[in-house]
Amino acid sequence: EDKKFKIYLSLSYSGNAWQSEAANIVKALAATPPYDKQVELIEVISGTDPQAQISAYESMIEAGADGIVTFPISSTALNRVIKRGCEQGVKFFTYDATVTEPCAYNVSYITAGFGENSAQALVNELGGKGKIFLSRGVPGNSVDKRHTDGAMHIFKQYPGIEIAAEYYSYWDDRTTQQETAKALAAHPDVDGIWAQAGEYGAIQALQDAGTKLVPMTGENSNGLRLALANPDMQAKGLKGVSAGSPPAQSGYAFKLLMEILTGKRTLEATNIEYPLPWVPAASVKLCEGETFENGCNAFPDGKVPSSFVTEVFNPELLPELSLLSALEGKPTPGATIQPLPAEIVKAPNEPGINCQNCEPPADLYKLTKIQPTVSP
Amino acid sequence: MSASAVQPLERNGGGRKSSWVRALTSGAAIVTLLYVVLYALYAMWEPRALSSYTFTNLINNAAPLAIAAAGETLVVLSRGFDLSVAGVVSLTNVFMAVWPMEGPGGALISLLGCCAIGAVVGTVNGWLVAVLRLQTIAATLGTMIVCQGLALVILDAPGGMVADWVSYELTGTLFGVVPIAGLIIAAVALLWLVFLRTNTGIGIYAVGADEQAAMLSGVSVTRVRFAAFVGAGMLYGVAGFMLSAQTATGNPNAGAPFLMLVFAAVALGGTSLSGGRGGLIGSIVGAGCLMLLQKVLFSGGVSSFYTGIFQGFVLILAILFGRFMPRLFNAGAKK
Amino acid sequence: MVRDGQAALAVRAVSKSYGATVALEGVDLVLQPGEVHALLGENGAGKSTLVKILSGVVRPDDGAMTLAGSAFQPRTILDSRSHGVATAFQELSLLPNLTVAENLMMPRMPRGRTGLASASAARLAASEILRRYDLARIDADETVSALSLADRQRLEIVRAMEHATKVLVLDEPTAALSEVEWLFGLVRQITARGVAVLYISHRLAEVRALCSRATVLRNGRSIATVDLAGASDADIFEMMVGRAVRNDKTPRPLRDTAAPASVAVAGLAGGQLKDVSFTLRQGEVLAVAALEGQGQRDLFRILAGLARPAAGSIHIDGKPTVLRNPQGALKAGRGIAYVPEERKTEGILSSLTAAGNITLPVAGRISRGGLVWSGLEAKAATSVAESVDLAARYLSFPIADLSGGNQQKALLARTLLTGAQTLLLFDPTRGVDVGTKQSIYAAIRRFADAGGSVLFYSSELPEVTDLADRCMVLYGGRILAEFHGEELEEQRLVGALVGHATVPKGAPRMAGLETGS
Amino acid sequence: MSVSEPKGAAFQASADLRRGGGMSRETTNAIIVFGLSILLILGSRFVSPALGSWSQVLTVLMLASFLIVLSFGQGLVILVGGLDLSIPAVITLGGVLATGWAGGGGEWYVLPAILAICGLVGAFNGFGVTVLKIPPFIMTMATSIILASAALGYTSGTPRGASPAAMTALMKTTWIGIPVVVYFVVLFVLAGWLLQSRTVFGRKLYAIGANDQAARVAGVAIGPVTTQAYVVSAICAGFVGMMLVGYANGATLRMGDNYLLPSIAAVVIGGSSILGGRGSFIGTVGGAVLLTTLGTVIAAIGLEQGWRTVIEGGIIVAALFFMREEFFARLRRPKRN
Ligand SMILES: Nc1ncnc2c1ncn2[C@@H]1O[C@H](COP(=O)(O)OP(=O)(O)OP(=O)(O)O)[C@@H](O)[C@H]1O
Ligand SMILES: Nc1ncnc2c1ncn2[C@@H]1O[C@H](COP(=O)(O)OP(=O)(O)OP(=O)(O)O)[C@@H](O)[C@H]1O
Ligand SMILES: O[C@@H]1[C@@H](O)[C@H](O)OC[C@H]1O
Ligand SMILES: [Mg+2]
Ligand SMILES: [Mg+2]
Repeated sequence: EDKKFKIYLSLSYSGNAWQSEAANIVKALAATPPYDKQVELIEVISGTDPQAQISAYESMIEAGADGIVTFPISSTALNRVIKRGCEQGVKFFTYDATVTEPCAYNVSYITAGFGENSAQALVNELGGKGKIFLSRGVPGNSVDKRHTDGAMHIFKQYPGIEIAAEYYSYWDDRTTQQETAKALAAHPDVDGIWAQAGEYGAIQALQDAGTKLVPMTGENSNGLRLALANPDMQAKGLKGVSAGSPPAQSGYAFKLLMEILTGKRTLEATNIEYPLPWVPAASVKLCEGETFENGCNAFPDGKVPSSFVTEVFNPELLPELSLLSALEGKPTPGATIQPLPAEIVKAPNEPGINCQNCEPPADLYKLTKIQPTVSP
Repeated sequence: MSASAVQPLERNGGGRKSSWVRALTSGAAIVTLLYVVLYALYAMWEPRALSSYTFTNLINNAAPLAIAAAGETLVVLSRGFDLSVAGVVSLTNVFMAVWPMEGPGGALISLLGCCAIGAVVGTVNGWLVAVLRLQTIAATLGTMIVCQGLALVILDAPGGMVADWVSYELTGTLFGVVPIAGLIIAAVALLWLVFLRTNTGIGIYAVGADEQAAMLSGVSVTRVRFAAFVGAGMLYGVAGFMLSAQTATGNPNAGAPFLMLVFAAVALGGTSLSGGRGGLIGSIVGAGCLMLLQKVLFSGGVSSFYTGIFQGFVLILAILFGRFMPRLFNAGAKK
Repeated sequence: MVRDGQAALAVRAVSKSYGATVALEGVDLVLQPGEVHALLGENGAGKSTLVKILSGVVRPDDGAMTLAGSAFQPRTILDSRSHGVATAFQELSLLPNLTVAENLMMPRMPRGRTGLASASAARLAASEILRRYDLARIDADETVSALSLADRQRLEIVRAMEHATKVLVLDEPTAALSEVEWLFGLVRQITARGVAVLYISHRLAEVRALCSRATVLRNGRSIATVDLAGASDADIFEMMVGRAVRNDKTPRPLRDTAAPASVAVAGLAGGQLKDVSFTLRQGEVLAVAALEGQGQRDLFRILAGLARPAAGSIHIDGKPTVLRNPQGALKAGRGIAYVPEERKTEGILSSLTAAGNITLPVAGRISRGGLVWSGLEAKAATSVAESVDLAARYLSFPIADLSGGNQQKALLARTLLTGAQTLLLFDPTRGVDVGTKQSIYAAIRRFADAGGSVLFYSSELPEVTDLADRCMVLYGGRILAEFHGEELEEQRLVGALVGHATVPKGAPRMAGLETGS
Repeated sequence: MSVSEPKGAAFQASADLRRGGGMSRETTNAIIVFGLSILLILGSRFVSPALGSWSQVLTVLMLASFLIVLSFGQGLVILVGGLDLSIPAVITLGGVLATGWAGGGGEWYVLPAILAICGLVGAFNGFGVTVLKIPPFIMTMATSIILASAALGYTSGTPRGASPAAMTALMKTTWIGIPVVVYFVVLFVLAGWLLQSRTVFGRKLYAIGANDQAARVAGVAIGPVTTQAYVVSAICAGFVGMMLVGYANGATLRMGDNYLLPSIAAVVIGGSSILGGRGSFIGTVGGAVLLTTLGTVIAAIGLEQGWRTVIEGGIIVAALFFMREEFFARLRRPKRN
């Protein structure tokens, strides 16, 4: 039993904190006993070009991959090669972003309703009326569309909510800051901001523009969490929720793959929902150590950059991880791999996201984290 | 004493002989040699590289870029930069995914549709550049952005389905060995060889070398520029068509990665980015090299963090290689 | 006066302005079938502009033209060609990256059996044309950029002749040619067929040998049309310039043969150049005379730092020197500056002003506190522009808008301004008008008198005899003969040029047999 | 006889404008781009009543500052007939090193040292282009790929640290109600304009771009001067990396990605020739301001993204149309009777 499983970690691109943290988590797990003896992990980065990722998958299949853990750059363009890989016995596990090819396992929070829940939170904070900005992700991207569709489902119910500006921030702090600054030039009287990743840039843009802060929702950057908990900023008007895409998804995907390969679990290809992190301002709690313990969910200033995405841990699913794993891909000293809980949460069908010609459930945008406190 | 004893410090750039030889000289031949070398490396590290399956994949993968680079070559030869390639590829990809047409007949209509989209964009470019005399790079930046916008209007997120016939037949093989995509590339190359032997084809070289002298030689600069842009647009359309066959779905951003890569392919293929020298076949093989390089680095086991470093240096070395090979040939021939 | 109806071509009151510059104003010109008609005028008089109007490249603002009696308004070059009017342009219009055959066929290639352009058909047709024009030695498959400037000029002429069935326009066709018999023969043939030829040249002797009548342009206006037989050089000159002949030719004092050497080369070889040794002294004007392709181009390029010698040594002001590049040459010893053979590719910087072109090598000198001041620039440029007769108003123009001759003057001015004490001038007065030539000669002499050294090549023998203290004849890459003082006569030079010490019978006549003034 | 120009001879019309020196044409061009920007700002009131205000102008200047600095370097490289595609990677390099080495405070020499390193990257580009004679497009693209890869390896994906104090001060403080960076931009534009249009170095760049062979004959040291243009470009890009770090308080590996096309677009829209030898920095600044203004206005239009993009592209083409040389030739051509 000395033949190691050949597992590829296929990134589309690397370069923002989120992507490297997700990759580091997989690397750290693969180096944690007993996986360190069972796995040969090879990382491949192929850029934002689907053609390059197709070519990379092909090479991996050819090289005899047992499994591929991947952040797919496109939800549809890779289907063909994935199918070919499945036919050769390769297991595909996507994390965060998904593909519509049914033979792949998608592990993602996308179906967990980030858009609608965060939108409702914002509406609640605004008392059901006000001018807001939508700071979106990458134009023409299915994840961005899902988030925004969910949010718009809520906003549309409130005639008092006016979308003053809607711009694309490419899930990047700097771009968010610049685009928000532009929008502020046209609408200095904005009342709230609904943002996807890069949200910390929106706070900085508000600070650049003047003294006023407004209620906002965004994803999981350490910067947002610290800001939400900061009394000065609260005094200036900042309230809101931090939710969104957790890099820890990659670790869950990788462990599932390993359990299947090592025969600890049998599971047909399916869509698996990763829980949506949900941290309202009141729940922000600083961690003293290197992991999420005692319900802490943010790190003190200086320990990590503000763009650091905090949701790298999951005490139930990924107890093996520490800050060192997320930042450098190193295993936590002394840790060993713990089994996953037996049951998984199946994700609902979302056409174009995790299935091709499927019907979405009737309650697609149902709220799970928050309830309306104002009526339309 | 040899007549070449004086080494001019500045090279005037190699000229070209007849239109026949033009297609085969320097650029294309050298980049082909480079391709062979890369393939040999690939085969050395990955024995399966020699299988028809792998080869077909490789061709399928390279076809869209190769055809787009072929189109770009037309504009570059006439001394221009055409950024609209990214827009047209996105637009045609979205067109293929939103309005799939089944069967060979449907495929033909789709192909014509893609060409028509490319031709319309090319005509607008031609008008902006040849008639209004805007700078090519600026004018086509504008049309690229417009096309990207239209692609987003038609399809606001990846999705749609390309017709099965297109996505299966065009990525398959003929008699189990000849990749269909390869045949389409060959058809483009053949068309080029024909075009090269038309007045407009030669006119492109003339305009690219010296627009004013071309005009004084009786070449209709306007017509030639139009032809270059329209031809290029149509080839981008074909590239979008082939990309759709490969990915089987639509993506409003599908063309974005092509923007830089086509120019790399063109330059690698030996076409001068300042016009008048080079050819389309070189660009096709240049695109092949770029795609093959990824495979070589993968099979060579280069660590992912550092693949970029290798890619960069290989790019530089490839150009140097292209520079020194002809000198070696010449030196050999002189003896 | 002849009626337009009988004329091959009649131009009436044609005007053309470029912005504020009036290039042509009310120009009249009548060409008779079969005549060779000269168009004379100073640099910038408007000759080339008229040529462009006749060719359909530029549309006049005003005026009318008739061709064999019917209205003639060419819209494009093909349009005028289709009417039988064809032009060999001053700034050649060949495509350097295409073959001789393709250039000759442009813009329509002959088709082969497939209906496509056929390289072999083009080659065949081109070879046939070349043969008819006595140029069989030029390979139709050769790329034009590989041809010498003179051969390119010939090709330009041939291409025009092929299409000229009514009017042939030759704009300074001999600027790069050192032998003119070939051209004269062809012109006589074509006029014998009744084609009218409009001939532009600054070489008056050439004009007298070939043309019967001349129209003189001055400042864009047609001053007169004269019978050349009845007009003296002085008359013509006065019509061109509007003032009397200036004869400032002064006999040169004999040179000090013991003056220190500026440039001394020994055993120099490279390109066509085989084994050349000579010394150029301070205060000396040394000419190189040669037929085309005898190595003169390589000699100049090596000394300018543009090419590396294959063998031999170069001493600059007494020190052995390796000339790596032109800025190295500028700094070597007391400095070497170069006026290149090809104005368009190696000479002018077309998007810069004339002043910017002139002051480029001395940009450091016109700057104060790190900044270039336009006042200083204008002053520097004006100071040298005067010595080459370049009107000051041209200095602020983009140099591409200057006439060919004025561009040449600017390039000469530039070398003078560098302060280099050795000048390498390759055909320095190419395209420069008769009046200005004398000024340039004077400037060169003043330069030498002040201790400078000049090495120049000229395609015109009179220029050699007028200007040089000494002349070396290059033949087959070697110095075949050397003449100085009294020996410097055209007849002797001609013999040496073709490789003989004495004049053989039937040696080609040399260009521009004008005897100065 | 008709007085219109034949189509085939349009170069003729373009020559008309160069009358009286290249500068005047370039100045007109610059006036046009700025004029269009101002029109756009004023016209944007129709899009949103808050637009067209002084604070919008400040926002635009602040946001345009990155592009202005970048396109100065890009403009010099384009002026010599090259192109610098390594800009995104060098921005990242500057940003990553600034946060990594000088984050939060740092010694006084760290920032200049980082700029010097960026300069070395430029020298590498220049070496490839002038000595190895690699086409600029390929050379700088290769540098970009190499550098991006190296930065990824160096940071293992996660740049750490915070903005150096000096950069925070530059980007985040105001003086008499105006952001300090706006003063900086004004000085930078002045210095850049002088460097490009009024120094010997600038002269040489124009000469090389106009005709490198002829410039060489005229004694310009093509290799070193060209290399210097690439060095300046890299230093500008590195500095923008630091500015971005000061602006957003942190670096990421993809922070430069969205600046390549705009840096080229600003130069070309500002009236420079992509083939080199022609253009002015003032025009480029106008191009950068126009593009940024367009961004602010477009963001405020209430249409879906696709249509907004279409409008953006359309406005760029329209702006080019109004800046055509022929357009002005016609306006300026003296009326003849
Ligand atoms: N494109 C142009 N733009 C502006 N001015 C021009 C242009 N072309 C020519 N000119 C000007 O028109 C005038 C006539 O020039 P032209 O070239 O016809 O002179 P020329 O008689 O041929 O002189 P040369 O003997 O030097 O060739 C000159 O003043 C010249 O500067
Ligand atoms: N009106 C004109 N009359 C005579 N010659 C001209 C005229 N306009 C341009 N030329 C000549 O044509 C050549 C090229 O001119 P132009 O300025 O149009 O080219 P350019 O701007 O350098 O263009 P490119 O960059 O495409 O080479 C110049 O060398 C100039 O001598
Ligand atoms: O899910 C998204 C993730 O893919 C991206 O990288 O960051 C933003 C998230 O919303
Ligand atoms: Mg002339
Ligand atoms: Mg030019």
